[in-house]
Amino acid sequence: MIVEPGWYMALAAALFLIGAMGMLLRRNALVMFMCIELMLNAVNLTLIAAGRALNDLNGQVAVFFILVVAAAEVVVGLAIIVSIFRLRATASVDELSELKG
Amino acid sequence: MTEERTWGARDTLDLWVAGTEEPEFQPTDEGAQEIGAVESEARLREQLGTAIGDDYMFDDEVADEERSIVNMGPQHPSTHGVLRLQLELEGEVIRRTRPIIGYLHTGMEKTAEQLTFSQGPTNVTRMDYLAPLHCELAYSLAVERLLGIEVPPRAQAIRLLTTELNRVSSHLVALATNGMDVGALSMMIYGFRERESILAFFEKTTGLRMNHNYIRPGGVAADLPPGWKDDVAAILEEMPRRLAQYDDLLKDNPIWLARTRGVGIITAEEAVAYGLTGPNLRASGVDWDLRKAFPYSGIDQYEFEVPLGEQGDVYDRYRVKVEEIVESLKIVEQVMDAMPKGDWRVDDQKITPPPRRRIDESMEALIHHFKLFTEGFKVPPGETYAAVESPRGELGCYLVSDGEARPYRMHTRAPSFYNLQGLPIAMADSMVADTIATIASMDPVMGDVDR
Amino acid sequence: MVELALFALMGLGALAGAVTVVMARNPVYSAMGLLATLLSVAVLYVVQLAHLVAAVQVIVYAGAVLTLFLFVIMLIGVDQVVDTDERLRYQRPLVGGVAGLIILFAAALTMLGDFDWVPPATVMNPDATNGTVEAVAVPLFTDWVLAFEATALLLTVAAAGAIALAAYRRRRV
Amino acid sequence: MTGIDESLATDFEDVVWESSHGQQVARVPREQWRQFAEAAKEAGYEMCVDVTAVDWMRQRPERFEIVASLVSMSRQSRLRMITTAPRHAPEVASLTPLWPGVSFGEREVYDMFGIRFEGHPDLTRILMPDDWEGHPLRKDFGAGTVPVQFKMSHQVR
Amino acid sequence: MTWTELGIVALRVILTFGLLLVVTIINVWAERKIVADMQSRIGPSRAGPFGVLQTVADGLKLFFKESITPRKAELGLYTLAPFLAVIPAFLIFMMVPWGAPVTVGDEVVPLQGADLNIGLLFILAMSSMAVYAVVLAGWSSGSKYPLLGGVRATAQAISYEAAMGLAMVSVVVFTATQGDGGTLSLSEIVARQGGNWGDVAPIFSIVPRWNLVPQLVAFVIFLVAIVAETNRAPFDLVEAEQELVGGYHTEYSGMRFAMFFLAEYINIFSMSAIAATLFLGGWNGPTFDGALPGLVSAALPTVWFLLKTYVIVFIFFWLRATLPRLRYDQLMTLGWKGLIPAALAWIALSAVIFGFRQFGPPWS
Amino acid sequence: MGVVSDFLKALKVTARIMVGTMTGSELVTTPYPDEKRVKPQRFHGRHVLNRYPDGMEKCIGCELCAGVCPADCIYVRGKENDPHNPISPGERYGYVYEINMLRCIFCGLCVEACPTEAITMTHLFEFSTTNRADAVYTREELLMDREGRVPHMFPDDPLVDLSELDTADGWVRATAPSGIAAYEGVKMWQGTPGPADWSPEPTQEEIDRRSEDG
Repeated sequence: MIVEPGWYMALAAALFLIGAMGMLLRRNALVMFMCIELMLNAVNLTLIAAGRALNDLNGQVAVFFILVVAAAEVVVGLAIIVSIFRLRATASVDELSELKG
Repeated sequence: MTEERTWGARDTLDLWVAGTEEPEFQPTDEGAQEIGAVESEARLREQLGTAIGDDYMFDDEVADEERSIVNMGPQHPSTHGVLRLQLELEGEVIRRTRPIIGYLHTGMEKTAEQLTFSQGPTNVTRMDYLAPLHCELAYSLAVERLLGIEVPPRAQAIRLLTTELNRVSSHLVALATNGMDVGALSMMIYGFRERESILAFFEKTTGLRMNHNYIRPGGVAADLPPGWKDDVAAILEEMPRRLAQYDDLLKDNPIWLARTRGVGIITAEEAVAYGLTGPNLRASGVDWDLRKAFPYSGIDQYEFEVPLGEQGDVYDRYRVKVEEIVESLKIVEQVMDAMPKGDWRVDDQKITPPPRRRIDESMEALIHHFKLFTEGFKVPPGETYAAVESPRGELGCYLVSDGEARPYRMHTRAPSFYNLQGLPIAMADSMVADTIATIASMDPVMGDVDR
Repeated sequence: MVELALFALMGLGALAGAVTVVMARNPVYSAMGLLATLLSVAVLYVVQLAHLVAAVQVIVYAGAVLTLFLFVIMLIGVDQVVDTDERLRYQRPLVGGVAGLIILFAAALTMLGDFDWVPPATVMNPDATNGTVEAVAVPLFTDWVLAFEATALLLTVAAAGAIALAAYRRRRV
Repeated sequence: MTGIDESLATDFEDVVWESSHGQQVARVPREQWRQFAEAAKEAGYEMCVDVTAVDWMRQRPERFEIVASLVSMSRQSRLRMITTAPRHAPEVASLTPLWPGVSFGEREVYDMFGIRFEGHPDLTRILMPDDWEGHPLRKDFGAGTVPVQFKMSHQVR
Repeated sequence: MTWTELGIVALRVILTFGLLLVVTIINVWAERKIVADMQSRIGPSRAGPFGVLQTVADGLKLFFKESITPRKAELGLYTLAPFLAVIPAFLIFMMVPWGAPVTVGDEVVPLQGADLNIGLLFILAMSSMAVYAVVLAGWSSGSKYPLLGGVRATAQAISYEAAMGLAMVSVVVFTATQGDGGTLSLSEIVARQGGNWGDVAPIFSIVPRWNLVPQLVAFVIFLVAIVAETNRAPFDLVEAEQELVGGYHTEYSGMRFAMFFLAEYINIFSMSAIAATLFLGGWNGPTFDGALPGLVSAALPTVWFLLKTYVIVFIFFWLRATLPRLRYDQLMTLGWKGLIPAALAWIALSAVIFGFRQFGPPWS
Repeated sequence: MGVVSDFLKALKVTARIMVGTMTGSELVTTPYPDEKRVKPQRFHGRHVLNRYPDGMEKCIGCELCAGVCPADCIYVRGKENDPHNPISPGERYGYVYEINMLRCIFCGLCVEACPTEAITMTHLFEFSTTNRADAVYTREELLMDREGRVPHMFPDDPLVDLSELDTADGWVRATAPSGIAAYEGVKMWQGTPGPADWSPEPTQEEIDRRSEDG
């Protein structure tokens, strides 16, 4: 039995939903970051599945770009978290709501 | 004890305590030392010291949030024994170091007050276990100075021969452990391999590989064994080849240079101010060697150089040790060639036991023999300080006699003890990994530190 | 058959990992959950013949990005920090409610409506050429070369920025 | 008496100079301990290699003797300076401001004899545990003995 | 997929697995013996002839020893970490062709665990997975020194994997000029290294057609990178005994420790095998078909492969016995300022040169 | 290229030593229990109580050894000899003689102190026991038998090489200052335990000759 593309879409949707919930529920900046990665992965999965279903390699190319951009984002984001932590010794975004250095 | 016991089935006899009695109760000095549960702050301060600190974390409230405290030792594999360091880290950088010692303290200065002057070398030889002969020599020189005797030239030459060889063996251990602590595993084995040839010679001469009890007040315990010249010549022939190997292995090795150059720097001023002696001082460029400044055992008769470092980093300390091995071997060669003939103990019945055969012939000799081995020889009252250049620096012995057969007070100026004060300076603002290289290059012997 | 089994297994793994990311109190366990999800998704890529993307997913995401996460977690020592205090009191029930509604909506859409998620392709490329390195590389370096260069530039700038951020030390007052 | 010591001798009249087996010994009154050390450092004794003490119990009027060994590298000479401390609350001035390297030595003397050094930055026990009671190298501190085990010793007398 | 095919696949995997286990047992012994020889010692000599069975004895001992779990350990990850170390180590070697394909009946059996068309990428992926074992072991032990080791491992792995990957890329670029299109399959890379360089100049016909010759720089970079990647001296900061007491495996004992140990030696062998495959022509070598019995000829490629691999394994041991350890910042400097720029420059250079040779100058 | 040659220089050292070890020229260790190293004559091993050639015990129970021991590890009690069946030539003999080997520091002072050379040190050095009681050597373990062999605490120990005792020597020569003309050529010490002859103390010329010959 072949797996329908819809199944992949459903899985991706579930992953995205979990990621979004985590984004909203957690206060730890690092975990929130990971939730973003979860959501990006969900998107990637839809792209791959759609590309497979539509027989279009551009889906994979798009995933490739997303991967690179995600890597860049993580690099910068983690650097920011580290430098914030140096100042405030906390990774909870609630504590960082003021835009004071 | 008359019945024969068979080997296979031996009864387990009761173990009994004998030979020693319960120590007499000694009232302390006007109760000055007792401390009760309820004491005033001032009394507690007197008893415990000015800074009553937690033994584990001396400074929990670090001023700077980014600093963390890492406890290194006393069971760390490369703190050279039971040295404990409290490192105050800022990331990977050490900001403050506090050496904490005393884990190997065995009260040898107290023990020395219980042992006669002739038993003394068995005690002091256990202090610096890498250079036992130097410890014995310092003690013997102090006793001889109080006695006002001069040992025969052959004894002096033997003392120099063995102590200089001991310096070589001790430096070899320092090189070996320094190499290993930076990660050069083979250097460890190589250093110990060459040390082995020297220890074999010591074993042949003194019967023991370390803790020899060989150099004694009044001379040395025994003449050099037959064939000693061959052994020493073999060592002298082998060592230069091995030193060349060390140089090939480490001297220009880029990783070794990167790990040691500019690491753990102690400047000349700091070294002098903190009382560093020996190779640690000379690596900073200070030309100070007790063998040149206050010659002992006739070392001024022999030619040798005092190698100096430039900036006092780990590399310089390593180089100074290598050069000192070469110089020591030079001395050994000269001593070997010029070994005088004659007695190796002072010919004084009050200090040296009589010849064995005479015990059977002369009642007087028998009485001397008994007296020397039971109560030992008496040393005139007085105080003196004798220092030798041990592989780690100035090894001094401050000896006070009140006219009895035991020292009234024996204090050892341990070079490692004072050298250890240079560690925080050398390690300030360096990386964690440099700690190891620095400790190894300072070459502390914990037996010497804690005594 | 194999594909279904793999999908079920890896899908469950991905979901379990995702739930761990959100639920775990310790960020290291969150990272491990993310690792599980990433690897499961990578396998799903392989199932769909996207070999290159799967490999890159593991190398870049699991190998570098997540390692970086772990590095930061250990470096700044937040692994013991637990976020328990809640300032927006209604947020959690609200999120739960909205999520439930979304799930209901999606389920209803799937069950009741005759909704075709993705129209199947009429002609399939042979498996052998689909998703190999060459197959992905050709569009990447022809049609998308501008975007490729742009991302390269982005990555360089990001790296430089990160170094600048990390190297910047505020002068202590 | 070498040249550098002569200037010391004239400046400090209370100091008793001795020659102990050919070594220079200066017996310094306790009040002048710091000043004498400073003058000695000025006079060329760059290094203080050792600080120790002797407990004379009741054999001498002042129970403790504190001994510091100075070395002059430039002149290649040694000087031993000795001062005394009383039975009760023995205390002398610390030499650490002059030679930071005597810190360990003074801590050891404090640890072993209970002599306090005024002005020492960190006068804590160094060799003995922090909660150790008493000062082991004092003569009234009994030397402990470890019983030695034997098998037959109880069967004969 | 027929049962025969399935059987062949199973046989390939089991054979590769078995080879790896045997070789690892010998490797541990060989390291101890070689390092002992370099240090004027005898080394293991009591278990079996020349102490060959020393590894087995040690393994048995460790197997029966208690596995101590520290009180402060995070139990789940603490238990998981040793497995995470072993699994990628085994999987990496599955990619390596360790002998010429054997024809059994009418089936051609390649002596290789699996021949993926993205073989090299798979190797990179698995070696990047290997770091998790170290990091998690260090973190979950709940003790300071292992944690330091774990933190060091992350940075080290990221840096040197980049260098390793870049060195691989230049090989791939070069390989693309040697046949029809580029390839990431290791069996294909090996196949393209058969023969000799006689076509460049007749005098080179004695030089085997290994990638080593045109890719010497990449080989050196790759060698340094794999030594760092396997956390071996002089890059063994992760487990630096003198500084970190043992690094990430300080708190491990018994079988769990044995698994880390096993993984380290498997990694050494796999990485050496990959180096031999990429640069030294893999199993290529004279088989003397006809001159020797058929069975011997069939076994010879495996022998060549093992020989080449052991040359590189020996370099691992040799370095360990000789060199001091780098400091952490020096390691990073070497990685980021030395190896990675050099690898990038070399890729650019070789790409230009091979582009010229392949397509001619752009103005033509 | 200087860097490379520096590395190669270091690598060459280890490689050369490896070849040397394989060929045997650089090998310095021995497989210990199978192959024991030759110990020097003055080696300080475990103690032994000697007998005269006629089988009499040398120990006279004077307790000098116990008195001189810095570690207090010797326990001796003397007893009057039975005149009809004497155990030692003197008036008294060592009735109890025990050495606690856990305490002993092998300094050799007991050997030097003994006026009759009753206690000497051998080349035996394998002392390990599984309990503390076994480390207390009594007269049975210390006193050699009439054939000149030393009883070992664990004769069934496969690692014990009793033939080592043949070369056992005393530390005692140490206390005899040679070079005093009156004692040249006088037999000072028998060299091996057991009923053997004493070899004469070397003359100063002989010592000098030996030391010059090397």
